[in-house]
Amino acid sequence: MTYTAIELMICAAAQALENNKIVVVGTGVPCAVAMLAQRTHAPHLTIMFEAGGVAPILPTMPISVGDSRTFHRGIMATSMAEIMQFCQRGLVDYTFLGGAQIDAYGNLNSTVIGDYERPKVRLPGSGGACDLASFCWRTLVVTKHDRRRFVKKLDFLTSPGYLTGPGARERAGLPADTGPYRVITDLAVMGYHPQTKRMQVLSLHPGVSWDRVAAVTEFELESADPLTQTPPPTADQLAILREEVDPHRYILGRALA
Amino acid sequence: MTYTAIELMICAAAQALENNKIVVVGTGVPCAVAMLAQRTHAPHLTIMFEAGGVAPILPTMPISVGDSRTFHRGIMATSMAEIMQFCQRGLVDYTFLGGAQIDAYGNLNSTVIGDYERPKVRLPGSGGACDLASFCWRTLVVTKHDRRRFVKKLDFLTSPGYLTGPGARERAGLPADTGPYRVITDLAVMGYHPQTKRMQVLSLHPGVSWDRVAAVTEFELESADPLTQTPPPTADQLAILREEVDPHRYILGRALA
Amino acid sequence: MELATGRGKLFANPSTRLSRDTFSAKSRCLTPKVTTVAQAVRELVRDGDYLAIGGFGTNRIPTAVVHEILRQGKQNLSFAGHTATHDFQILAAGNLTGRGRTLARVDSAYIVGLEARGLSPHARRVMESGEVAVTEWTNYALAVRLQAAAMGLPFLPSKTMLGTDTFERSAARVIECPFTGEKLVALPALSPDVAAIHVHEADVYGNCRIRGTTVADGELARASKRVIITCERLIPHDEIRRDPHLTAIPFFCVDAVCEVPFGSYPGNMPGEYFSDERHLKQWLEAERTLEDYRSFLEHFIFRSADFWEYLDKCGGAGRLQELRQQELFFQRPSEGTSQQAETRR
Amino acid sequence: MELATGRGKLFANPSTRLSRDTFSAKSRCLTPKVTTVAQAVRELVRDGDYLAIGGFGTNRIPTAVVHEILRQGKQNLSFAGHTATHDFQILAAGNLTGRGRTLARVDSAYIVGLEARGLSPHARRVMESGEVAVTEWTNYALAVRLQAAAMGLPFLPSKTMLGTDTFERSAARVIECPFTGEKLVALPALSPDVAAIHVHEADVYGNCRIRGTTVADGELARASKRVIITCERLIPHDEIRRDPHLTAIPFFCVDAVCEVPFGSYPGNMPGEYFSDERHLKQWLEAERTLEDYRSFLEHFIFRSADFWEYLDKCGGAGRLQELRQQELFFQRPSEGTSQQAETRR
Repeated sequence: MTYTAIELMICAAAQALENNKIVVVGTGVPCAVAMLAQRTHAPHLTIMFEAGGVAPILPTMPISVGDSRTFHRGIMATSMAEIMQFCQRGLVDYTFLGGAQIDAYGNLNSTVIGDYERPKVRLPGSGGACDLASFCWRTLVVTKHDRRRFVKKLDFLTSPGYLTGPGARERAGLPADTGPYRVITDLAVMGYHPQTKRMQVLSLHPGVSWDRVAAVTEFELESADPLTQTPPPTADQLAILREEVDPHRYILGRALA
Repeated sequence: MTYTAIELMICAAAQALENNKIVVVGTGVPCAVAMLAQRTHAPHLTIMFEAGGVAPILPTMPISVGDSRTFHRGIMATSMAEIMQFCQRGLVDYTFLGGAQIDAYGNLNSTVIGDYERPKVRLPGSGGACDLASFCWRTLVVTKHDRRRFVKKLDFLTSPGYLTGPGARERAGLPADTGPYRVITDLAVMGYHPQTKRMQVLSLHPGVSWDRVAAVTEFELESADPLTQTPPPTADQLAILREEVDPHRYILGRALA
Repeated sequence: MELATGRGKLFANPSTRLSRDTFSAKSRCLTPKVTTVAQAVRELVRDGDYLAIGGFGTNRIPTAVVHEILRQGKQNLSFAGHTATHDFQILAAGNLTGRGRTLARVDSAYIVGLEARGLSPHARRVMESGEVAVTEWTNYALAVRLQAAAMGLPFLPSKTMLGTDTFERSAARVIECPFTGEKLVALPALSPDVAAIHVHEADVYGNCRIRGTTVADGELARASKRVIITCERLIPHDEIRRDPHLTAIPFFCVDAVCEVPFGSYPGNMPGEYFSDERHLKQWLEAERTLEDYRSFLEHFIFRSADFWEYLDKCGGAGRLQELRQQELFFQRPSEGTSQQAETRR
Repeated sequence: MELATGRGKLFANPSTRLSRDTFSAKSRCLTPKVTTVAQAVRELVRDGDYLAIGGFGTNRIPTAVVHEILRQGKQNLSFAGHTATHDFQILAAGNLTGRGRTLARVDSAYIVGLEARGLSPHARRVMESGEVAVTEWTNYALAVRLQAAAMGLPFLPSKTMLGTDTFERSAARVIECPFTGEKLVALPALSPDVAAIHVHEADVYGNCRIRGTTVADGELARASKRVIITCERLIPHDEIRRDPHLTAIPFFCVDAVCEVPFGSYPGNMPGEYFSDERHLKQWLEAERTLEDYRSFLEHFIFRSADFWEYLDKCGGAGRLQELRQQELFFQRPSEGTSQQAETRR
């Protein structure tokens, strides 16, 4: 069965989510990931949106993390502070974040490209990203793999990954045992080395070579041992994704950003 | 027109409340005071109860500051923290407190009689009293006047009056310009000297002599200049009090505590 | 300048490391949690636990759970006494009555009193005996301590207790605002081991609705490591999803759900039934002598199999209907001392 | 060890002395406050004010007030940019378009973007021009700053921003917990001079109900010195008193009440109408060149007498009914880029 890069990414990311856990998602791909997980191996995965929506039954993809879909037939519609406080006290397992830049320790930039005082591009800033990256147990990133994005040094550290390496989060005062967990791109699935806390490739997508990944990554990537191949989406996953999760192809139909 | 001591106290206390203000009250006499004020000169006095009731239309006297009367047809039923935070940020003008002991600076004891470690009587403690005495602009006390209660030295300082005197509240970190305002007893109406912050008699009730008040007060009472007589309740006040505020004589019918 | 520190004992560890690990391990599964009060107390309340009770003393309290804690003879509890009136009165019956020591440590904001109804003679005996350690707080201070735990923080600041003996006997600390230099009282987070809360409606998963004031129960449900819900009525899960902005407590905070109609009796339940002032008066009177009180407790608590039997002994369905009509038509509470002293908590 | 301090500027004084004096002087009178948006903005929004806008960027926003601020040419504002998307986009139109400088200082958590719809070209121009001072925060940090002011405190602690450049460019400070020694970020209270919030229902006194998520509007209404409410519908005061536990904002927080049906347009209003993605796309496209944008603004904002005229220009009642049906029947949003990038804020 053929599939697109975005379909593979969504299926691979869904696999990383366990059942009976809580995930805070945004709109777009992460939302599709969580919906797919719910419809396959994780029926009791609870979805939250940072504007206050808890455990909605999503009738269609939200356009904004604050729109009315995000609490449609939910079990609670509350405040942003409440959602963040669920996270701050350790009740939320996963979150999905993005950014214009990511470094080897999973730190993210969504604030400026160029110098902060005279930016080349002013980006939105943290929004809730820095909060979620600080509080949730595991942070996932689903993004296109390119050299502008996977950089040696961020122009601005908006949201904390492992900061400067092992123990740095804890030294900074962030909750222990939290941090980056997976990066899923159009080329590979990456995790973080348990000791060095640097990004490492766990599996290459079918047909992707190590060199190709290394070529679009500015920093030195480590490799897990053994390095495996990402399992392709199953027919079931694809059917659910295409027919139930995103029948209008809002996400599946668009170019990779 | 004849009236009882408790009726005079309620009417005198009601006179101390201005219109368009907010008061946090408990059950019993303070509640009757606020209801009478609403029905006479202060129709837009807003009543709050510390358990979360805001601006109820009281169908009858509440028995508990948390019972369902306290938010009957109110404009909001919320939490205790929310009520206290209205107070902490300066939105609440008055509160009524009581206690087993009060001193010349209006400090109150509702925690223990005797030594704290081996108390003669264990009393309830602060409840919300210390909070309200700390946050509200003006604290009023309506109580029976006796020597056991009006003491030189408290066994325990539960709720702050002017503490040790001028500037002491501010030095302790309490909000500026807050503090004790009036004490209304069966003998007199007292306020506090603007400089010394000590309790001073503003008016003696009809037929009450200075010596009689001094005899049941352990500390030295100051006298306002001029010292006036408390105006007796008007026929209107008494009619409203007896027919509308407390027709069942829950409060009017009982012995002075 | 040295900043003041209260010299009271801290009965719960405010570290977020500990509480995050506990919350991390807590189930987030949308699974039915309906059980009996006896079973919930057996499994979720442990000797030595830090216990907190929802509601406001005689209003919206989980009476059945408190009775069951006595019946099962739970020992050596710490307790959060924020406007603890009838609930505290029941728990205090586990001390000095020949059944060991139910209460060992109390964070006190309001205890031993029943508001205008007067002081509980037995709770006084217990608290004056010296067998219970006490630390002083205020109602707001305890609400803020729960809020700190609910927020996942080790403390929150406030402006209460400054300059008082209440502070001196608390375990709070004075700090200075890093921006303005203002003095503030730092209140340590309080994450009870177990809380019991009575609500109007819950679904089988523990999604709860409360009508009227919430007192400190929003914070309590979020701060506590284990939560027992009793509810007037179970409602369909779909009803929760119909109006998600009415949910006061979400399922993932809750460990057990028990349907206990009239569960706040002899307390008031807003919109449902008024407090039974006659029974509360009878209770206060029975406490005068230890001997009378022990027979009273034997009859009403220990020789009742469950809460239904207690309700029957208190007058059963007929009495409950009277209280229901008092609540809904605002009749005069039948008998009872009700309003005796204006002294407010 | 030296504790870190952000080097961003603080645009609002967190002192509780100041805010208590302001709240002390605020009217607590239960008096009708119904007025027009033009009048409310004229009287309550002042040049140089610190302004905050309720809702969530394109959801439950008080669009009419933001338009009117532009039309009246208010200058030199500070702004709380917590998930400020379309609201920020409108305000940014008061800079670099020949009408002075509406925005002077921004506390930024999320600005210049419209979530998945992309970045606002003009907001970028404004923020890259250097004419607006910026301090960085996060969505939660701004919610907590409002909460601190709502609580009457000069600061609240949190665990966000630690170790980041976001902290470095904020005006927060690292402190240590006095109980556990944990590092925390102290967030200074934010009490805006004026806030505008759109709600579902309000009575003439300003008692408000919100359906669905409240975002940070509970805190915002309580933190702000002056509050303008726009509502979909005025409702009778009696209706508020029928269900007091549904009130989200009480009257004594509110200074003006304006009935503005479809007031969140082109944003979404839960249970009422969906966002107009077509118009939002048109807006983003018009921003590409300054010249186009000025004509666009002339047409839609400056040459509209009021919000009704704007709605008419956007398709009037027919278009609004389409959006209503999209909201209620979950049809596919008509046209619009809608969902372009998964990057989350």
